[in-house]
Amino acid sequence: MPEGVSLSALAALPWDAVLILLPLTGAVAAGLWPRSARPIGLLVSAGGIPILVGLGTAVAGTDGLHHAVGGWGAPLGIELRADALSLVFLATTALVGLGVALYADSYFEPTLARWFWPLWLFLLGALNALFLSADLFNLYVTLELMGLAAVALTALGGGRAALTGAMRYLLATLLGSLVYLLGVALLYHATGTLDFGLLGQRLEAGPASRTALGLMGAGLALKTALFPFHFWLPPAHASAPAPVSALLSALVVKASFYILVRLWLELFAPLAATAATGQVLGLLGMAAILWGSWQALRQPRVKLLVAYSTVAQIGYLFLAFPLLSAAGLPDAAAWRAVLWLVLAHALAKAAMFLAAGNLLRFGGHDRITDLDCVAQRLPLTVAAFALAGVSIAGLPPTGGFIGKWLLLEAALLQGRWDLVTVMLLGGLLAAGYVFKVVGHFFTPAATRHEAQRVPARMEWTALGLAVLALLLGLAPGILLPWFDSAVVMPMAGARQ
Amino acid sequence: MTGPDYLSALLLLAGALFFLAGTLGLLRFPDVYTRLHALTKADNVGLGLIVLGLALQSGSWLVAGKLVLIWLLVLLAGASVAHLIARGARQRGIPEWRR
Amino acid sequence: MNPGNGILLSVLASSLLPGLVIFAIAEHRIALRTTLNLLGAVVKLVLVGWMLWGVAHGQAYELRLALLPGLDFVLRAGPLALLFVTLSSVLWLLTTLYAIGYLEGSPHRSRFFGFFSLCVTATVGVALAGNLLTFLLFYELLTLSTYPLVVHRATEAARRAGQSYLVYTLSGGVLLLAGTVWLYSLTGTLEFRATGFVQDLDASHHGALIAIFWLLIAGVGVKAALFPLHGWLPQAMVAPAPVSALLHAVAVVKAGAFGIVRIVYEVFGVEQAADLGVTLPLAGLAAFTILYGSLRALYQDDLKRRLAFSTVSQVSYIALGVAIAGPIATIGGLVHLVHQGLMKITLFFCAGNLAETLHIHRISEMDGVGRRLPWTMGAFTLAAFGMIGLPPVAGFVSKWYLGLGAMEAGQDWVVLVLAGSSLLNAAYFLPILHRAWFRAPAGDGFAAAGGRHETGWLLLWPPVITAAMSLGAGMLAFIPFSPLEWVQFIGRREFIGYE
Amino acid sequence: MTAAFYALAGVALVVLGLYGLSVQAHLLRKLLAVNILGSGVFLVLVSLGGQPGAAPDPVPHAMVITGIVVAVSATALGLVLMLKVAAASGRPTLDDAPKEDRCPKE
Amino acid sequence: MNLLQTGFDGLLALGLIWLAWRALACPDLFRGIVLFIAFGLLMALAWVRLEAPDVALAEAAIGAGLTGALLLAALARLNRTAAAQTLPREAWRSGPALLLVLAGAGLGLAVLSLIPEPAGLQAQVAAELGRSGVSNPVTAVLLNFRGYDTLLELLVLLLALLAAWSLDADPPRREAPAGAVLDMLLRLLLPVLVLAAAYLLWAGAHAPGGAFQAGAVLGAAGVLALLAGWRLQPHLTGTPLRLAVTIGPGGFLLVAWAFAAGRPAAAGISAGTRRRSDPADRDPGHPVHRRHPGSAVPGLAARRR
Repeated sequence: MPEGVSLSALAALPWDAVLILLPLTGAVAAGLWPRSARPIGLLVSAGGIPILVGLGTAVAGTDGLHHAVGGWGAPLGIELRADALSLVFLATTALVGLGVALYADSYFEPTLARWFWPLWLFLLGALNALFLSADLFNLYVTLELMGLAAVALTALGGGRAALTGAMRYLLATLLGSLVYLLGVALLYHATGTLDFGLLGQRLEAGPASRTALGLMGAGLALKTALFPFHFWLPPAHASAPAPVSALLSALVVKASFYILVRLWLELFAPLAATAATGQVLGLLGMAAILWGSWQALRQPRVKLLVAYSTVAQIGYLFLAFPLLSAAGLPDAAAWRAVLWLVLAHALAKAAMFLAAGNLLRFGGHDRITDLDCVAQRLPLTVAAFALAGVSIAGLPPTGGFIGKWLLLEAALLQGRWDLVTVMLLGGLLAAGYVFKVVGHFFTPAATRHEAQRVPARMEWTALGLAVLALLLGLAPGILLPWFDSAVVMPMAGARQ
Repeated sequence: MTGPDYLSALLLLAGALFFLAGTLGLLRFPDVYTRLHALTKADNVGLGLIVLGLALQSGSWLVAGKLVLIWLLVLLAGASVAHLIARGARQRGIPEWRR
Repeated sequence: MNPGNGILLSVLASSLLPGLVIFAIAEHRIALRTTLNLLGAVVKLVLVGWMLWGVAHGQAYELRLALLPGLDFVLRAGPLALLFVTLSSVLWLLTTLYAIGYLEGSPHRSRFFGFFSLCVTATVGVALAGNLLTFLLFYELLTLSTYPLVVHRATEAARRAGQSYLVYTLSGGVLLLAGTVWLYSLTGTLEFRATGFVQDLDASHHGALIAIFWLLIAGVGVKAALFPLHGWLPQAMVAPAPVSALLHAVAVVKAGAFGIVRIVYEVFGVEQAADLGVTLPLAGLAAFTILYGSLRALYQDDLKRRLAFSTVSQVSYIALGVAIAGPIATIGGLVHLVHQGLMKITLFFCAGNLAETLHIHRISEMDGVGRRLPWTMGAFTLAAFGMIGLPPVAGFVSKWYLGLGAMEAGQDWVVLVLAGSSLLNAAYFLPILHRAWFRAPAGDGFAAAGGRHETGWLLLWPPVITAAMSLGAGMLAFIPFSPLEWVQFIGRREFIGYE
Repeated sequence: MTAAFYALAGVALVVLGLYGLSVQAHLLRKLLAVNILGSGVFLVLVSLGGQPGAAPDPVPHAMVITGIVVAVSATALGLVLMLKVAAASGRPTLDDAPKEDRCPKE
Repeated sequence: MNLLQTGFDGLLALGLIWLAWRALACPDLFRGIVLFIAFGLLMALAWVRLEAPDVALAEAAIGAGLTGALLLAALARLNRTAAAQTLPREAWRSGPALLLVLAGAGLGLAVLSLIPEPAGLQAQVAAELGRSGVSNPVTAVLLNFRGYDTLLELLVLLLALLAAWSLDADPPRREAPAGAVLDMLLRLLLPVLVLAAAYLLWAGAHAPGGAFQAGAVLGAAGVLALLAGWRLQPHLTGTPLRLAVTIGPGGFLLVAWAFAAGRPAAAGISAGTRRRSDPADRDPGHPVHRRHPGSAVPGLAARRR
């Protein structure tokens, strides 16, 4: 980069294109030269952060950076859009991705690491592409790329549970994508375009758009493992290798939620007669919280417990759908809280799964009752799990608490007592299953196990992510303005 | 309908007849070998007649050449596939039909 | 950074930083850990003294950090806050000394002292909190930092006690959170104000305010061991003695009581609470808890469980004092917060000594203990007299003011409750004293041990000092900076109802 | 008029695919059902495009071609995974305990 | 005349549904797969009727041909390894069926409501066709206007292959040699297939055809070679094979890099607060993926194992 380039030219660089192309090129290169897969993987995972900062500076101040791929305009070509909302998810991906990459570097032995890096870079590229795309069909292709990469990563470990989990996950993700595509077909033929901006202007309430909302909602809810469709998540996330389950729970599940948020905020919320769908999603969210937490309490193994905790925490994200402001538009405060919870949950859940991975590597099993004086022998992992658990349960001083507080506030301002009680109950149940595990950290197991050494880097990355979740709670003042601008409201008074 | 149209209609009809015969053979014959025999013989000739009929309709030598090329390719593929199926059946020891 | 928040931050940091460093220290580095602990305690004491002097001369200390839009992280050192901070920092120093002696040679001390310091940070935070959100933040941090102390022994019994402790305290936390958010959605502010910040709400919110009051009281009542929510206290006795002392005399229980004081005085305001008609039921509940705790204490043979139930009843004195909406009763309640802390920590130190040196846990085994541990049992006796309310010791002062306040507020039945509970206190303390001093020691264990043999000085001096302090608080109640004087100063500064 | 036939056929295929995917136990049949579901969606996508007289709308065509290629790669991965599941669990189905009551009555 | 056509279409639609139902419902898996292949061919016919020749080609080559071959190969290996016994066919479950039929009815109504005047992008595509470098509208959309989709799609193919390799699927063992006839047929057919693929790729610019159809034909050639027992020499299965596999997507990505980084200033970034009201006023940015046809060979050897 010639030093003569001024900052403005630097900002004009197509950061969003770079953010997508770098991981994908890295993946192809890692596939081509397996021996150099590790350095490429680490480099690209780390490289994501500075690129993101560059994109952030470019987006700051504007209400969105539009990049017409291939120079063709919106209706014909595909538009990339980078605004505050996509940056929130991109930042989550970059942070958790870097942490998990460092962890995976010392988790996998060479034979598996050779495949982990290209598949992980494909997943990273797909996530970045998904968060930046503003075209419905392009989102379908990125969803597929992400889904296949996630399935391959889940099955990486081999073993019966991982393979059946991966198969169940593959079928669920294919079904979700195709139902989503059917919704896209209806929308395309109703409005004649696939671009978010134009769709926002042309979409009218009618049987076609309502059915499209139903289909896309169902497809994306299936991929986000919302309550009735969550059957595939626990076996897949619990049996996958630890870094992979961290990626799945923290990032992959959030990608389809991101699309649902985009659709809801920009296209469907202003339409008449969609409030009912919002209420249904809210109800399913509440059911997810209670059912997920209850199941998590009953699990005998740590990873299954953490996986069911994901099912419960996803329920929280759907509580913002029923909350509407006076004008019938989505309530900005509620959505700001949900976006905050997305970041806080991603960090905390990734730390929890990595810590669970350490426990598994240390004791050879993750049965909760047989944890053998782990508090003394793996202090960093125990600290990571406890800190992350506190954030998941939404107890102060962590990021989870801030998110829960904002959501409670938004719900109370609209007098939604059902949401408030379910949130509080969910927090209590979450504390229940977290401290069920933490309690067993201290006690000795009935039979003594010979312990395996856990590399220090694995413990430090888990603790690092957990501390990030804590810092999120200590200094929300800095980040909150960014989340305020992230809730992109459709033009006020959009057609009813 | 000029002269060549009549001729091509006739050829197409004959081709269709041959296909009918092949299909009848497929349904009626008792074992795999005889069915193979019926299919390859009748359908290839039928296809030849249809190709000729269409060539007349196409009115340009280039298209007619392509159609004949298609016919040759089907002949080649049909013959070798029939051989493979017969060989496969023989390896599995399927007996021939004896009255 | 004006001087105000500099001091406040350093008061918190004086126990937080050593705590974090101690976590990292290897187990065998005893000298470093001890110096860090004591250094932190001393620094905190000096800072608190400095602030006491400052506040006495009208200096205001406040720290405000942006946390949430419209809600800040506020630390404010008012006279009421300093009362609790002084108590906790003084007793933290003594408990640290005691813990160092008590845990001699036991494993995982770095982890213990790390959480020990975190716990005190949370207590100081609870005291200094300037609004209900900061209070909630430190209140939950207190729960999280005390849990590892309760399960420190790492036995199955400890784990189960820890689970029940969490069930109670986290449920309380959730209720407190619910009340706080609901209140915030109604009032739009959570800043503590001398006469409460709820008056400007119109009458239509009365039902909501009453519900919020009971949510908040239930939330803090768990830690203050009010009647239905006290179950965790006796079970937490499985923890080591310094932890029981810290939980019962200094940190957790007092945080709950302090929470009740904050809610009644600085959230609702005494008049508003009286208008809502919630103070009387609160007083009734407190009175019932006093009697219930004393009754249950009668039947406990295990010394620490008896002291635990005694705490359940004693803390409700503070709640009672607060619930009787008179200024004198308030003084009685607030001063009891300090006195009960001093007396109860002495009792637990002595119980710890008995367990540590003579391995005596049950009252039935305490025959003739007075002859073998004269100094420890002397302190125990002094504190027991205080608890019963005999004149020279501090307990009498607070009961006197409580009775006076009740009479002045026209709540005569309270005097009956006070008298009854004093009798019950006598009923469960005097047999212990009798058995300790007037019974010959059972078996020949005593002779073999060669007559009197006291515990090490580390375990002996803290109870003696706290016993002396509770005696001093009683006899020298009139000198400036004594607990009573300071409480009257609070009365003058914070509550207009007091001339 | 022809568009209506194929659109409704597409819808029928979607329903068939969903039924096959949810009811069949054998993984190969589930993958077949996914392919049929995909074909149904593509049929709906293309058959709605363009009036009979005017030129057909190329964008759905491009989308369907992309969809077919994605479907074949997903099927390929599904098949490899099915083989590994069958090898690992000795049975080409997802549920562990074979359900006895599955055998048809006739 | 159109009565005959509508009759034919109706018949074809019903035939599709019936074939799909039989493919799913018949107890014998092998027959199910053969029916599925027939279903694929009928689908190709349906695409022709819907005036989508490119899609018909793709369906025939990829949908029916390749998928059918994959399914048959998987079934063969499945029977060899584990579950020799065919599972009993599931009993008819009326519960889910009823639910799905209802959903289908709702879907059908929504689709029918769109039939009268579905909106589309024909006009825009026709307008920009001149500047797209090809005359076949579908190829224009596929490789130029929505070239970014195609890039991702190629990567999906490469990803599926890497995933299959990562599951260390054991390479197909050398079955009994297929005999001289297939060998001879293959020696004749392979050059023809490669030639046909090249022609399809070249023809894609102005007539139905294009990159994916050409790739599918080559893939079919690869499958035939495998069936005939041909295997890559050992020294070729290392890096050269991986190179052959990643050359396609890699090339596409390099083109993307070249244009993305090449002219950042003139890049089509409409940074700044302007929300794009209509496409016309944006400056024509750099064509990220303008490629003259035939340069980036699609995942040619993607399926050649």
